[in-house]
Order: sequence, then C-alpha cells, then structure tokens
Amino acid sequence: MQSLTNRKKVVGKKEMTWVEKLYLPAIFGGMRITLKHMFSKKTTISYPEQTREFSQIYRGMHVLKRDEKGAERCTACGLCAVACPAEAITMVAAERKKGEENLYREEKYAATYEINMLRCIFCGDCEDACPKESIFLTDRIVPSDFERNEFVYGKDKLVETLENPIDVSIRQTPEVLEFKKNKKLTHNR
Amino acid sequence: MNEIKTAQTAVAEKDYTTLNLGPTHPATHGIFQNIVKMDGEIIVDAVPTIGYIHRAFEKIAERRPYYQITPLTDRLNYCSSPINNMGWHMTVEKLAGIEVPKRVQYLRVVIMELARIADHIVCNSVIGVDTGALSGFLYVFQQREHIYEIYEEICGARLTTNVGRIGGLERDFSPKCIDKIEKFLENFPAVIKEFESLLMRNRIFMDRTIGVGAITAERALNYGFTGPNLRATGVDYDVRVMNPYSGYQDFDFVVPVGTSGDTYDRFMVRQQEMWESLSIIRQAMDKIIQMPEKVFHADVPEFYLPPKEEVYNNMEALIYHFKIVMGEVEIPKGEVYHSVEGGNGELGFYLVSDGGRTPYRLHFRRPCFIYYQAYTEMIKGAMLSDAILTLSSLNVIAGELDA
Amino acid sequence: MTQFLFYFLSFVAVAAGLMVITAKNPVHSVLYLIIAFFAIAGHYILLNAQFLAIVHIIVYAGAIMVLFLSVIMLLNLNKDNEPAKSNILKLAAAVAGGLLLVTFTGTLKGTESIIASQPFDDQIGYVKALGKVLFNDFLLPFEVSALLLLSAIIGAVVLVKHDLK
Amino acid sequence: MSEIIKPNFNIAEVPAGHDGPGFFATSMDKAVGLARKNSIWPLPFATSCCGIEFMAMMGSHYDFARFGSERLSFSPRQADLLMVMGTIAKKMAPVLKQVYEQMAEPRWVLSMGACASSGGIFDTYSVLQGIDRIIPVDVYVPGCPPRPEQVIDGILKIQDLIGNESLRRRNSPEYKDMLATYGIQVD
Amino acid sequence: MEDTLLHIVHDKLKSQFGEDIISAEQAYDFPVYTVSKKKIIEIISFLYNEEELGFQFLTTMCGLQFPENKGGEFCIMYQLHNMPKNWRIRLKVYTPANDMEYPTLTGIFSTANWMEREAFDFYGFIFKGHPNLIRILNMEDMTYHPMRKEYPLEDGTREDKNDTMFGR
Amino acid sequence: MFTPDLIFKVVLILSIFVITLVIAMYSTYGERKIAAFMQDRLGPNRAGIFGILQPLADGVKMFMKEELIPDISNKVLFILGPCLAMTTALMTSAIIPWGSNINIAGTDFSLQVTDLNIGVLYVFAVTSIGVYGIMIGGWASNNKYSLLGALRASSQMISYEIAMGLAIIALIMSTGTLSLKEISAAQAGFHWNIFVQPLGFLIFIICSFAETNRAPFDLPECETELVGGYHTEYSSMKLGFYLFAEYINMFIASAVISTLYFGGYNFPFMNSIGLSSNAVAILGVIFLFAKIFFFIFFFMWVRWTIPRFRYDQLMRLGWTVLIPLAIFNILLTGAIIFATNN
Repeated sequence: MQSLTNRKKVVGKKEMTWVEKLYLPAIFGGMRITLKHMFSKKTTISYPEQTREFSQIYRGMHVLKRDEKGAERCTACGLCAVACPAEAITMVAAERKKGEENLYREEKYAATYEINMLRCIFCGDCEDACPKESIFLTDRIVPSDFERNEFVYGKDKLVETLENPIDVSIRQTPEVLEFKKNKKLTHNR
Repeated sequence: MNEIKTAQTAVAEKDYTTLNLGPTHPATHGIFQNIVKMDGEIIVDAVPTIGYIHRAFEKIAERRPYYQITPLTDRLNYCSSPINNMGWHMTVEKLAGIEVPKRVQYLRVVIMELARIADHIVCNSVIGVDTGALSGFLYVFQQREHIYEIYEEICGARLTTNVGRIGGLERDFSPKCIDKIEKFLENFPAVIKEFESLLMRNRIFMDRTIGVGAITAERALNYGFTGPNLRATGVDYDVRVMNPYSGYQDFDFVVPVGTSGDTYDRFMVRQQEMWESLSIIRQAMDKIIQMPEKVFHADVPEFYLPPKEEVYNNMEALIYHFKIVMGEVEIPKGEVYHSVEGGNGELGFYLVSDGGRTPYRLHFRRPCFIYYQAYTEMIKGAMLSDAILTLSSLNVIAGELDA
Repeated sequence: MTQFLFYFLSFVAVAAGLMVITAKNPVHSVLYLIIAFFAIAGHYILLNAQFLAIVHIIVYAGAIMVLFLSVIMLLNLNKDNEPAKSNILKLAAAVAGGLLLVTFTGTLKGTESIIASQPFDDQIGYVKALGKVLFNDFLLPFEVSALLLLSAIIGAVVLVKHDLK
Repeated sequence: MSEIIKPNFNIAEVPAGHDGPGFFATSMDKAVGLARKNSIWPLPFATSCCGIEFMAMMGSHYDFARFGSERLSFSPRQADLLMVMGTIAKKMAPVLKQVYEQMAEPRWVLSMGACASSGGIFDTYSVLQGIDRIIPVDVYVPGCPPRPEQVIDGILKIQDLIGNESLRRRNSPEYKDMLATYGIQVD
Repeated sequence: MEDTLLHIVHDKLKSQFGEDIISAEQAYDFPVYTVSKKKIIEIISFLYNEEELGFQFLTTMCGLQFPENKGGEFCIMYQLHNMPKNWRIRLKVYTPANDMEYPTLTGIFSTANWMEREAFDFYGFIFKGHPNLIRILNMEDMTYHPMRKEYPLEDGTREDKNDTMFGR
Repeated sequence: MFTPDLIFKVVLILSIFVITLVIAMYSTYGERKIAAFMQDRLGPNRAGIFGILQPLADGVKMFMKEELIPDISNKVLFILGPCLAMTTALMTSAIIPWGSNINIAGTDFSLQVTDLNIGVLYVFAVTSIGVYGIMIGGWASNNKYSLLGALRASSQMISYEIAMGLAIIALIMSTGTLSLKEISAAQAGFHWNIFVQPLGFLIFIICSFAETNRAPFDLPECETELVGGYHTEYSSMKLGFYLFAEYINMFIASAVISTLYFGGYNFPFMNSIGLSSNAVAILGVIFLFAKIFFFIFFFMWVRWTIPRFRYDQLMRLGWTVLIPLAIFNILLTGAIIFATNN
C-alpha cells in the first residue's frame, strides 16, 4: 500500500548482529540495570504510615459546605441529583421554619441528603452542577467498610462540622477566584 | 456414553486438546474467553467469546444528557481515558459548531498525548510481563504514576479522569501541574531507554516476538485494524495526520510503521510512538507558554458552565447553569461522526441527535472490538505462548471491547 | 541383612512387574515399571555395581520412562479405556511370552557354571575397574557403541535443526 | 482458652454467619490469624478499570508486597482473597461464582470499586448490581476506581477480619447457613 | 455539477444503480447516501472495486432505530473509507420493522462479522449468509434485543434510588 | 552400636536437613525481597521486623488452608506428586561435601553424609528422577494446564540433562574422579574448576536453570500461560511442598555448582594464612555457604531480569546449541589433556 502520509518512518529492525545472537550481552546488560536498581532509592510510599501527596483538587469524599455564618448552603434544588450519572444522590427537601435561619441559608433545605458512596463514581459532576456552592468533592478518601449499608452517607457524614471546616477554595477555577476578587467581571464577555 | 478410543484412532482423528483460555485466565488481562483447540502446543483453532463485561454503553448513552456521557467514555479504553473524553467533547463541539481556541486545543493535545504514553506503557510493559520480564514493567509503571499525578493536578482523578467539558477544560493547568509535566518530560526518556535496553535487543525477547502473531496489511485493513496494530503492518494510517483535530496539524511528528505486523513490530511502533508523543508534548508546552494565559474554554455560555459565583448573582448565568445541568441545551439536529486517534486506533463517535436532551443514538467505533476478531486468524498455527503474547500486544482492553 | 534386602527387592521387582502388565491405566503401568527399575537398581547395588545402578536409574528411570510417561500423557490415555483385546491376540501374546521365558531359562542355564567359577571381586562394579575392562578388553565394541550414540545425538540435533526454516 | 476478644470493628447488621461463635478468637486462633493475615495471596479477578488501578497498586509506589501479598495466585485453589475488581456483567456472574466455589477455605472476598460493589453507573440490563448478590463479600472499597490508598485500606480491614477470625468459624453452622443463602454448597 | 466528494460519488452511484440511490446529503463532513436494501451488497462492492472510488475500508457499521419513521423503522449505517484519498462516506439503508433481513457484508469485509453480530444482538437484524450469526455481547439465552427503544435500560432490581423528585 | 561416627553422621544429617529447609524457607523471603529491591520497592515488611517472619506466616497459612483434592483426580498419585518432588529435592544434599574434615577430640569427621565414588552420577540420577514429582502431580490433577505443565517439564528436563551430563563429562575428564569429595579436595586454594572449564560451567549453569525450572526456563509453571502450571490444582501444604521443592532444588543446584566449579569449601590462601585445620574447615563451610548464597542470588537476579523462552525455542537451544557446545567442550578438554600429558 502506498504511503498515506509523508511522515512514515519504519521502525523495528529485526536483523540481529552476531553479538546479539549470543544472548549473553543483552542478558548481562539487563542484569546490570536490575542490579543498579537494587541499590537505587526506593520509590515506595508506605501507605498507612506515610501518605502520598494528593492533589488539592482530588475528587474524593463529598462535603456539604456551610456558609460563613455556619448555615448549610444546600437548598435541595436537586441539580446535583440530576447531574449524577450514577444516580447516587437522593434528598428530601423541607421548608425552613422560623428560628432556623442560622441553620439553613435558604428557605428550602435538604432534610435528608444521601449519597450512596458505592454507586458514586467521583466524577465531580455534582460539584459542577451545584448552583449554591454547597457540595464539593474533597481530597479525603472514602474509607472501605464491611457492610454495604454503611455506604449510604447521610448528612451526618457529609455536612462539614462547624469546628472543622473544610477548605475547598482551591477547587474552584482560577476564573472563579478572579471573579471573586473583582466582582465587575462578567462571565465570558 | 461408553466411548472407547484406542491410541491409533486417537492419532488418526487427531485428538486435539481443548483448552479454555479465559475468562479468568491471567493472560486475558481483561475478560474474554478463547476456547482453543490445540495439537500439542500448536493452536489449531480458537473460538473467541466476548461480552463478559458488556455494560450497555450505547443504551446508557441514549438516556443521559450530553455532559454525563463523558464519565461513560472514561470507561471505554480505561488505559487512556482522557483521549476518549476529548474525543467525545470534540464530537459534541462538532455537532454544535463550537470553535475552541487554539490554546485549549493545545492543552488538550498535551493531555491526550500523556494518555497515549500511559496507554502504550501499559501495553508494552504487559508484553514484557507476558514474556516473563517483570522488572521492566515496574520501572515504567513508576512513570505512569507520574502521569497520574499530572492528571490529578489537571482534573482531580487518576484513571477515570472525566477531564474537560464540552467547550473546553474545567480549569487551567496550574503552575504545579506544568512543573510536573516538565519534570516528566525530563525524566521519562531515561526510563524508557532503560526499558528498551532491557527488552528491545534481547535475543530471547526478539525470538519470542518476531514473526509471532503476524498479519499482512491487506488482511489487517480488511479486518478494520487501525492505530498501532495497523501501523505495525506498514500502513501509516493515523487519524492525527489524516484528519487532524485539536490542532495536530501544527505539530511535527512522524508516524512510525512496522513491516510485517508481528508482535515485535507492534511493540516497536508503540515504543516509537511514545517518543513521538513526548516530542508533541514538548512542542505543545512550548506553544502554550507563549500564548496568553487563562484561556481554557471557548466562549460559549450556552454550553459551558458559568462560574459559580456568577450563578448566585446573575440571572442570565443562573438560567444557563440550570439549562446546562438539566441538559436542556440547544443541540442542533443532525448526525455527526468524529474520530480521534485513541490508544488502540481510530476511536469514533457516531452521534445522531434529534435536538433532545440526550443523544438519539450514539455508536462508538471501538477499535478493540473491531480488531479483536482477527485474533483467531492471527494465532492459528502458533503456539500457546505466542497466542498469549499476540493477545497482549494487540492491547485488547475489555472495556472497549465489550462496551 | 543382604539376604533380606535381596528378597525384599526381588519381591518388589516381581510384584511391580506383575502390576505393570495387570494395571488397567497405562500411566500406572509406567509407574510400576519405574518401581521395578528401582528394585533392579537396588540389586545392582547389592552386587556392588554402583555405577551400573546409577546409570540404570539415569537411563531407564530418568530418561526413557519419562519419555514413555510423557507420550502416554500426551496421547491422553489416562482413562481406563484400554480396549478389549481379541482372544487371538491374547493367545499370540501368551505364546510369545512363553517363548521368551524358554529363551531366558535356556540362557540362564548355560551361564550358571561361568558365574560360579569366577571368584568374586568386590571392586568389579567400581568405575575404575569398569573403565579398565572397557578400554582394554572391549575397546572396539565400546568405541563402536560410542560412535553410534554420537551419531544418534547428531541425528537428534539435525532433526531439531530441520524445523528451523 | 477462656480469653474472649471482641472484634474491634463495627459488626452492626451483619448477615447471618458473620457472627456467632465464629468471631471469638483464642490465642491459637490469634497466632494463626496473625500468620494468615500477613500472607494473603490474592486472586485478582480484574475485569476492567479497577484492574488497571490494581496494577498501580502492585507497582513500586504502593507496593502491595509489603503486606506479603505480591504473590498473585491465578489458580483459585491457592488463593486466600478474591479481589473482584471491575464490572461483573450478568454473563460473568456464573464464572465469578464458580471461581469462588473453587477456592479453598478460608477465603475472603474484597469487592473493589463501584461496579463490583453495586453496579456503579451501570444500572443496566446486562450488569450485575453488586457481587454480593451471588457471593458473600467481606469488605467493600468504594471509588471508581478507588485509589490504591483506598484499596490498601480495604486490605487492612480484611487483615483485621482475618486476624480476629476463629479457626472454627468456617465449620460453624452459621457460616454454612450463610453460604447456603447464596446457594453455595459446602461439603 | 459540483466537484465535491458528495457529488463525485453520487454521480458514479447514480449512473450505475439509478433508482436504488434514494437520496444524498451532506451531514457535516460526511456525504450520506440513502440506498435501497436490495442492492446494498452490489453498491458496496462497486464502491470497493471501482478504480477511482476504492472504498476499501469499513470504518464502522451499526444499527439504528426510528420508531416514528413508518416503513423505515430500522436502519443500518455503513461507513466507508478510501484511505489513500482520505474520502469517507456513509451509507444508510432503511428497512421496515417487519422485514429485518439484510444481506451479509462478511464476503467483502471480514470486519463486518462481529459488527453484524452486534447489530443482531442489539436490534435483531438478520444477516443472510452470515457464517455465525449468534449473540455476541449479551447472554445467549436473552429473549429480546435490548437496544430497541421500547426496552428499558435499567436492570430493574436496583433498590437504592428514589426517582420521584428528579424526573429521571 | 552408637559409635561417635554414627552420632556425628546423625547430627550432620539432621543439621543439613534443618539448614536446607531453613534456607529454602528464607529463599522465598529472599526472592521476594530481592525482587522488590530490583524493582524499586520495599518488599514484605509487615510480618515481623523487615518482614522477617514472612516465610513463617506463609507456612502456617498453608498448613491451615483447606486441602482440596479434585474429585476426579487419582488421590494416591495426587498426594505422591508433591512428596516425590520434595524427597528428590532433598536427596542430593547427602553427597555434598560441606567442608573439609573436622577434628573433634582427636577423631576426624567428614562433613559429608556419604562419599560415593560415583557422586557426580548420583547427583545426576537424582535430578533425572526429580521430574517425576512434577509429572505425576500434573497428570493426577486432571487439569489441562497441569498436564501441559507436566509435559513441558518432562521434555525440558530430559533435553537439558543431556547437555548437563556432557558438560559434567568434560569436568570429570579434567578432574579424573567422580567423587565430589575428591573433586572438592582437588580444587584446594584457588585452583577452581571454573578456570579450567569456563565453557562447561556456562553450559552447566544454563542447564541448572532449566533443571530447577527457574526463569528463563520456568515454562512448566509460567503464570501468564498455564495459570499455575503443574500445581494449578494444588492447595494447602501440597502446594507448599512444590514451591518448597523448587527452592530446595535451587539451593542444591547452587551447592553443586559451587562444589563442582567454584572450589566447594575451598577459599584462596586457605593453607597459607596459618590457621588450625578446624578453623580452616569452619571457614570453609562459611565460604561454601557464601558461594551458595551468591548463586541463589544469581538465580533470582536472572529471574527478575530476563524474559522466558518459548517451548520450542527452549528445546532448540538445548539441542542445537548446548549439546553441540558440550560435545565441543569435551573435544577441547580431551585435546588439552592430550597436549599437556605429552
């Protein structure tokens, strides 16, 4: 067949020189390499004791953020559930009652919010879909467990605690961060 | 039944051994079954059965909005997920007529070429493992970990990346990520050289691979081969050159081809392609550095999610946001085919849209599915060990095979 | 002690030999034959012929029987599927076996006096003694058989080379 | 004997056979458990993406060998831990069950990744919605695919389980009943 | 007369097969020809053998279903490639739901073997003359053709989701 | 009845037995550690400090594992297989001279269980029947992979035995004896046979790789092709026996190589440094073990470096390269002996 492009380059020389036919030079060459590695620095990270550096934008366990005042941001709009390709998110919405303003930011909130971590594929689409900057994925990993019922994570495991807020600012695109600095910019135009 | 067979009749009938290779045989890496008929150690016939991880991708795709198909494509050829992601995004962009800025194209090229390297690393090192040389596998896998680190900096995941969106990437390369790419470009050549010197000119390896699982260019084309496996037969068909996408026409690289389409050629072609990929990444990085920063998506508010803060404050952005997430974007009617050069060959997306929320029909042209059917022909008359090497050098990825 | 060993080994050899021909499964036959060989090797050692014993094991148990076994395994004769033989075949086998027996007894009868007349030399089985005999008294037959073996090896090599295109 | 050690993990809502006399360890049990947990030979039942991540786990950065587990035994007879990694389609399910049945006791099962554990995104006609429908699973590892760190966590959990298991558990009627619920014959 | 690929191929086909070429259109970068079913093998072998055309590579083929399109509910799409010239075309062949029989393409392209099996598996197309037309991806004992629009995607045994409020 | 000689022999046999088992056990550990280090990993390090208890853990686990005997297999042969493999592996250690004579209370004791005047042939005979364990086990498993493994093992071993034997013949020609003791003694100091028979050594070591089923000749059990090869169907301690036998074989092969070609317990300047004969004997034992360990390491080093052969290539290498080479080596040796004697 004629050449389809003008960039063809034949690789794969198959003739062995007589030295190569002797087996031994290549074998000794290989053995030299393995021996060299024997004394090189080991790359292993002993996991439970040492942890490998995670990227800050790693898509691990979810968190439901609170706002600056400590109220839950989620308004149970259901966009994350719709955006979830695994259909792993379920929630039940409820009206905010009087006196709960410090608990929930909007009038509607998620009474229950469950993610089935065994279904979840950690694609980050829920994070993209959330209009309220409520759900984020974090660089924590979801621990393994013995029973499958344990993996339906409710609000008790998902909502960040007041004492121990989780910083997710780095996850947002530079564009968002820029935007936050300069409110006059509008999207894309 | 009382079957009495004397030695003479057994010989006369050629009493073949039937061996069941798979579905859990260690060499079938993914999962497929080959019922192999053998005369001693020579394979007389093979009957492949596939579908052991059939997951109904094409059916799911008819039920999911466009952006939710990206995670699906991850799981096609999971050794090079980003290529699939990008291919899918480009298909939708082609359908919707979205022009992507040059810088985004180059960023995509960097990601795709990294994925190609990762894919070829898996394939070639597994050839090494199947010949019994395990150490090389572990040397190059360390480098693959560095590729994963880069992915992680780009999108936050290691294997199933779900990287990018329709219209661009979700975020720009961070400085840390660029550092890591530079470091990778610096370190990788030495490792790959070492790997090559472990295997490439080792006579045992050459004896094992030369002439094994060979296929002629004619048969390969008739069987629909693409990618490295076709190039090993001497046909320089490469989608990146023939139908350039994502700015591949701006890069200078050669298309390595083999001569006889055997395992050694496939190995060499993949090996050389890694070098070419490295050079493409180098060129792309040089180009990216000269371009204005912070351009990482096309200016298409109706397809590309607006920044969160704006959603909260701006009515127009909010509407777009809801529309995009609900999948109610305005997609034109029509049918489009777009192909990219995946790790194993031409990965095509044939998309029929009726203007609705989801694709009306999405067909994946999965290179593995297409060329794996030649396997029977390729191993006839070979030995059992050859069959296994041929299989690993074809790099059949079960996810792509069965979809 | 020696006598006891002799009887034990003889018993093993005969029993194993019988099992060889009665076992239904050819693989079992081969295994019994190997046991018989070992018993015979034991006899050699009792006769102080260590060299012969070891060579016997190497050649018969270690090489020939391995080949037998692998051929039988390859032919997949591992089921108890020995075909029923016709009566004529059985008769022919009995006649042949009987003739062989007659031949053996005849030979043994003739050799009896020779063995008795020779004084027993406890060095006879040693390599050195053997070598001396081979290279002095039987030089020509030895060299001829060596040549034969060499040509066999060369033949084998050539046969393997033949596969190489 | 006498000394009764409570397992240090939560055994709430365990299916039948996971509790009962099986979970109390004597000192002999502990010694054997210690040996067993440091010598887990996995059978990688790798079907898809998770298999690639398993390779990463075998790789130098994570080095599964540290736990004494680098000796993969592809023969089910020799394996201790069945690691199911990747989608199990309904076509594959009988094969998986057969492999499990061929394994010698004691055997454990680790279900790695969303697909194996629950079907993941593949809620489709062709995919088994979780391998625990056909074989008992000891530890689930979430993620799609899980990071090697998560898998190592899962292995550590399996080690806990092994270390605390009584030698009698596998002969107990509870265990046999549990297997019977999966339709697995015990002889 | 225009000089585009669409027209070059169309003219050749039209002059050879006339009425069997039902329509031709350009869909993005692909010329698409709808052709009649009874001549499909002749058309493809003509495209394969004709000197100037030389479409000797079957990129892909797949089944499609359009339940609303009465009289042409099912369709098979063939995508051909002339590598040296880098020409690509698509052929579409419609068929009514009560006639799922197609001639097989395995005589021309070996690669069509599994593709046709896949189409059979998914939609139930019958390829006459196919050497081994059995299910390829799904289980042998499956009773329906799952890709047809009327069958559900879901397994149906899933217990862990609640669709009521999301309209999924 | 209980002469000091007999007591010493019993002690020697027991200690050799124990040492062999311990070395085989720790070879598994060593193999895993060496492989790890060659691959930039750490290797087993959880069982005990640095993972030193790893072999124990493996052993206990295997003992406690359920015994599975496939229904259709021949039970007696199925059990006989691993036993034979283990026995034949251990048999060779009887004639290896572990050191020169040691003097206790005025009596000389030989550090060798028995000195056969045909020692080399004995080694050879034991190796040649070593294959039965694998063959019987592989056949009795009634599994096609096992059977293929067994067949590969048998043909491989027979083919390489020939080259091995021819290589030894050249060695015997130059040493003039079949006794391992005498061969060792003749290499006193630094007169090692490797300098006399370099080509023979090369052939011999390649053949020992094949005879011990080690990479690149590990075809009978290569994982990627035959799952587990001949031991696919084995579980529990029977599998342990097979794996163990492989390491014992490796240890014995290293010992034989050291004895035949690397001076055995001899070390350079052993007679000129002026130590007592007992000290020299003990040092000799240490040196012998050092050599053995080096060769065990070498076996592992090769395994983790190079790819394996294909079945027919392996046969071709044996028949068309090694056997002619070995014959040539015999001719060469003969010529040299002829030339030097005249």
